[in-house]
Amino acid sequence: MSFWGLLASIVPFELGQGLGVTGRFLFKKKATIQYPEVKPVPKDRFRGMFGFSEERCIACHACAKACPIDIIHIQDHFEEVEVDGKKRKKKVLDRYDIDVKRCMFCGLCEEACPTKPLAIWLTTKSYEASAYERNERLYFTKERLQSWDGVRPYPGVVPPRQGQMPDDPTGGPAAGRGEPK
Amino acid sequence: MSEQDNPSGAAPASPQPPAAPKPPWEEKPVLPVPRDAREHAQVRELAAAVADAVIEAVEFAGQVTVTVGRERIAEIGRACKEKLGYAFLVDLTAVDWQDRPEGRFDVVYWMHRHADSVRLRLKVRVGADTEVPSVTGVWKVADWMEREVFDMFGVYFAGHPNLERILTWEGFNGHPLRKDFPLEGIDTGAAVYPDVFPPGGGPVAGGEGE
Amino acid sequence: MSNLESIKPFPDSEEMEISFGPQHPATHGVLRVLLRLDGERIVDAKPVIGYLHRGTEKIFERETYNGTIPHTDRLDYTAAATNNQALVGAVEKIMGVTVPPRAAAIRVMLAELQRIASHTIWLGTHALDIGAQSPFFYTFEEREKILDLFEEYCGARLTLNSMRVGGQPYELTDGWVDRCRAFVDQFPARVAEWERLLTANRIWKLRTIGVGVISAASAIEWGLTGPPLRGSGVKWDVRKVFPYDRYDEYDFEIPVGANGDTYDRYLVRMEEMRQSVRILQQCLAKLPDGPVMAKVPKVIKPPKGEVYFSVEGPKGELGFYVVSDGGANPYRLHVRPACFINLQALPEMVRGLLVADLIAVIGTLDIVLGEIDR
Amino acid sequence: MTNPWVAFLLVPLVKIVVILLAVILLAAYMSFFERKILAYMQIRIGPNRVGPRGWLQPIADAIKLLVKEDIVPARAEKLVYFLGPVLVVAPALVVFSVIPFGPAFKLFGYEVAPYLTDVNIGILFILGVSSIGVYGVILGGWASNNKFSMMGGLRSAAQLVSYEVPMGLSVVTVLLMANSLSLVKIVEAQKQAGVWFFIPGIVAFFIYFVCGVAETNRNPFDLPEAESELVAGFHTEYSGMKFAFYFLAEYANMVVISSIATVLFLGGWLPPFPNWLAALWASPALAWIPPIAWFVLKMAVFLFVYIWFRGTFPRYRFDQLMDLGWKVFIPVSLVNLVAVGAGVLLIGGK
Repeated sequence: MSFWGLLASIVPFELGQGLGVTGRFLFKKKATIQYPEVKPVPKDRFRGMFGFSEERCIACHACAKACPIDIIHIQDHFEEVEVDGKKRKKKVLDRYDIDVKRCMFCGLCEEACPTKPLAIWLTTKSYEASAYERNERLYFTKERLQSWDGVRPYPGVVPPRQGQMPDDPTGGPAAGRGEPK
Repeated sequence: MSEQDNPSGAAPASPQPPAAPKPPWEEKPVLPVPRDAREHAQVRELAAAVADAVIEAVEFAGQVTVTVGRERIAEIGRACKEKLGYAFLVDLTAVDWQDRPEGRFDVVYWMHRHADSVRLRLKVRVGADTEVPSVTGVWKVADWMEREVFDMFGVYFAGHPNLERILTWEGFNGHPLRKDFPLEGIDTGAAVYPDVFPPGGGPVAGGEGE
Repeated sequence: MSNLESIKPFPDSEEMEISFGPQHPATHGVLRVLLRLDGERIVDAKPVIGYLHRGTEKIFERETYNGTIPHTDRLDYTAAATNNQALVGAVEKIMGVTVPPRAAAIRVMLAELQRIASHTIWLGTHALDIGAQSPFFYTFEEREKILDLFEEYCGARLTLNSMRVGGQPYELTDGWVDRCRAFVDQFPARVAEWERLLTANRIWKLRTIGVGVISAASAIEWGLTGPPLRGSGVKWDVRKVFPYDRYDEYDFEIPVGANGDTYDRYLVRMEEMRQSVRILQQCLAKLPDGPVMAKVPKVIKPPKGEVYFSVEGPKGELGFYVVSDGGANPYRLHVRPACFINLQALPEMVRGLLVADLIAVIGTLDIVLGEIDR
Repeated sequence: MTNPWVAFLLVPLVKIVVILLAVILLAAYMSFFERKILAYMQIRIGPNRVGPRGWLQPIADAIKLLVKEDIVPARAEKLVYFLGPVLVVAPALVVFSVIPFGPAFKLFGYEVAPYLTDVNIGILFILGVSSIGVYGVILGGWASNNKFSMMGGLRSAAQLVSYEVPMGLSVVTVLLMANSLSLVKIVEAQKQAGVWFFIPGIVAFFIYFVCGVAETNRNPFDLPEAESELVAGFHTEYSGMKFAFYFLAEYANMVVISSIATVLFLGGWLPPFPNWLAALWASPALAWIPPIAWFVLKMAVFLFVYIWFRGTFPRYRFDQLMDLGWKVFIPVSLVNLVAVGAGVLLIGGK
């Protein structure tokens, strides 16, 4: 063993090196985000609280079918409506409920939605929907989905009923997907 | 996707389109078809090592599956490991074919040989109340895998040193991955703490949690 | 419980039994190890698992193939991207789908970022277990940057749901490549920083060298994969052996250890992070153009058959065994969990060591209970 | 000193109250500074919600601990379980009675020394009393009826016993140089020598400090309460007030070790190079600095190093800790003792 090797094995230089690393970090910029005052900025594709638009929804149940855990409950009935003087049958939503407390925010419902622009979207950037009582407060009927009662929208976002559109930042959830045969 | 394809004895029919071929991702997917693999190099090797081992051999998507006799699986496993060099048991699991006449379960062994990086799947058919010889004596890694299969399917492994439930608890009533096990679960409260919960009490599947 | 009885010491011995976990700060979740101790020396150890069992494989059987992907996120929740990759790879294999090169490159990038993220968690918690607090925060700072990249790509940070059968659901966002490159460029310096804290540190060496030794032969016998296998000197990596997603086009090394101890596994993982950076640099340099989704039917109905497909996850070989009966739901979808099988070797590795070493070995196996218990 | 009542009752009583309060406050704020400094080393901010910039955090913590439910495990040994924290915290506080924070000064015509008493066997008193604390740890660990606590207690016992020896030996080297057991005299000896004892006794200083870290069960020697191994070691089962006592004792012990290190090796309340730079320290620009400020400053350096260690190092394993104590520190400190003794003979004999 060389002299320096021997010396290094006796005198703990490498411990001093470690102390140097932590010592330098003492003066580095801190990474903490002071949450309630400073809110982390979600990215454009961030999957947050649901936005839902009853006008756009065609009650096709695609989202309910796509949902891996079956938390979207839809009921509808047909109604006769007059469009351009013709009588047409139209599906009308009776019930569109999302059991948000079990939602895992996978976004498959959004991907399945065939309307353009989307009738259900998660790119609302809003993530503050915590509640003290999960069974009621985290069960969203179609009215609550649009009024966002109990959800604090992300700054700059307004509840769907007031006209917040899905930004469609992904170029549509299935951008680049080949047309199915 | 032909990554785990074995150097196959029977040349895979790769459809080579003629001029100006479209890339494969713009074509419709080419569904793999099962093919008899008795003449596959790996199967022949196995047949040479153990007499009358192969009951059925299928190649599908480049992976060879050999069905062997239930009673002989430990012997065949040992031969595979010692004579053929399949030292690494990658996976051991089971499949429940609920109403199949020739035995309800498939127990599936998936072996790897380091020398030339090929894999071979062994399969045995097991009835609901027959035992499978354990391969823990051949590959140590099979211990927990067999326990898991026992726990999830109720397949018994004869000669396993410690055949207990592993993912569910002792006293759990049922084998969750059997097809007749209800998806929503069963009432299990009483089985865990019989002195605390009366039979039928305890957490109830699908309950409101109140 | 019969578990307890089988480990009860003899009435006249000095040995004591101790239930280590499931609520213990260092068992990485809800692992429980029944220990038989002679003083602080471990006579026998018996892992008891299943506290996080959610019946994932049963749930898989009722999902469509794309619907299983969010569930795979929750297996090894520190490595969602590689879980996704393994599942979609298995389904693509049984469907005969070829993924477009751009999608494959994006998958490789996500998987390598995920490998780095998983290894940073491992380093932080492993060091924390051995008593060094600060690396935990340093590594998490880097991990957050990776999660930011994930969030930008697929909208989630942890449970990504980032791949689909046939390709990728999304195109990369504008500037993602630049941000990824910025991360990749600064990352090796950070690894060097962590190494300055630990690699030469005499306490770290004392705690890890010669601890939890497992020989190459018995590592194979116990079915170890991933860094625990490579730490024992077996040069084996699914990315090289069965290259998927065009891994054979990238130039990278498989680091291996020599002694199969905790220190070697530490070095292997540190080097793996650098190699991942290398792969990422190559990806970013030659990112192919083209579609990100192959032509696949909307309802995925694989033919009747069975297929096993595995990827090199951060923890080891993560495989999916798909059995299809021709329907839209998998008939059986079995996970070959790397952690589950790696953990099995724990008693072998800790017998005769001290309680403190048990912590080091649990840390070095890098287990995630979500994957073990499924 | 006309009135004996004042001299023997009032002044000590006031001093006791002041020192006790100061120590408790110091310990509480030590925890605050520790959290803050550790946080800053770990790119975090640390406690900053209670009071301005978190300065009231220790107070809030103390109130929380005092009003928290005091849980006694069902099968714990009640009396001993109660005794454990008392046995830990009492010696830790008693030790402060002999630590000289500064030289005597005049206050309202009285000669006041900023220490309770100057015992002529001060250093022996400290070593003796502070080792009582280990009983509290062992008994607390045993009485909790928890295997993790028990192991923590046992580890602590072995650790304290083994590290007391090299620590004592390194203290002896200072005694050789100072020719006194009184802490005040030791400081004065350093003034006479014109050099702090850590320069001639660099090895002893290093051993003393490392052993001090081990004695106070701090990282990298925090095995008795190693979180990742023994959950929380001997105080796993303690809560509320009793836990607060263990907590207080740990920080008080850190202060003790740091102040003794200051007294023995860094010249106590003396400014740097007290003789060589005497003119500088007496100059009007710097003369206002009270001696106690130097003391606190030096102590703070030690306390900072404590925290720095905690932020940096992994933890030793138990057998390695014992190896280090018995196979490294004891032989080295013995050799060092002989060497320093010879040096004192040679230089002093001139």
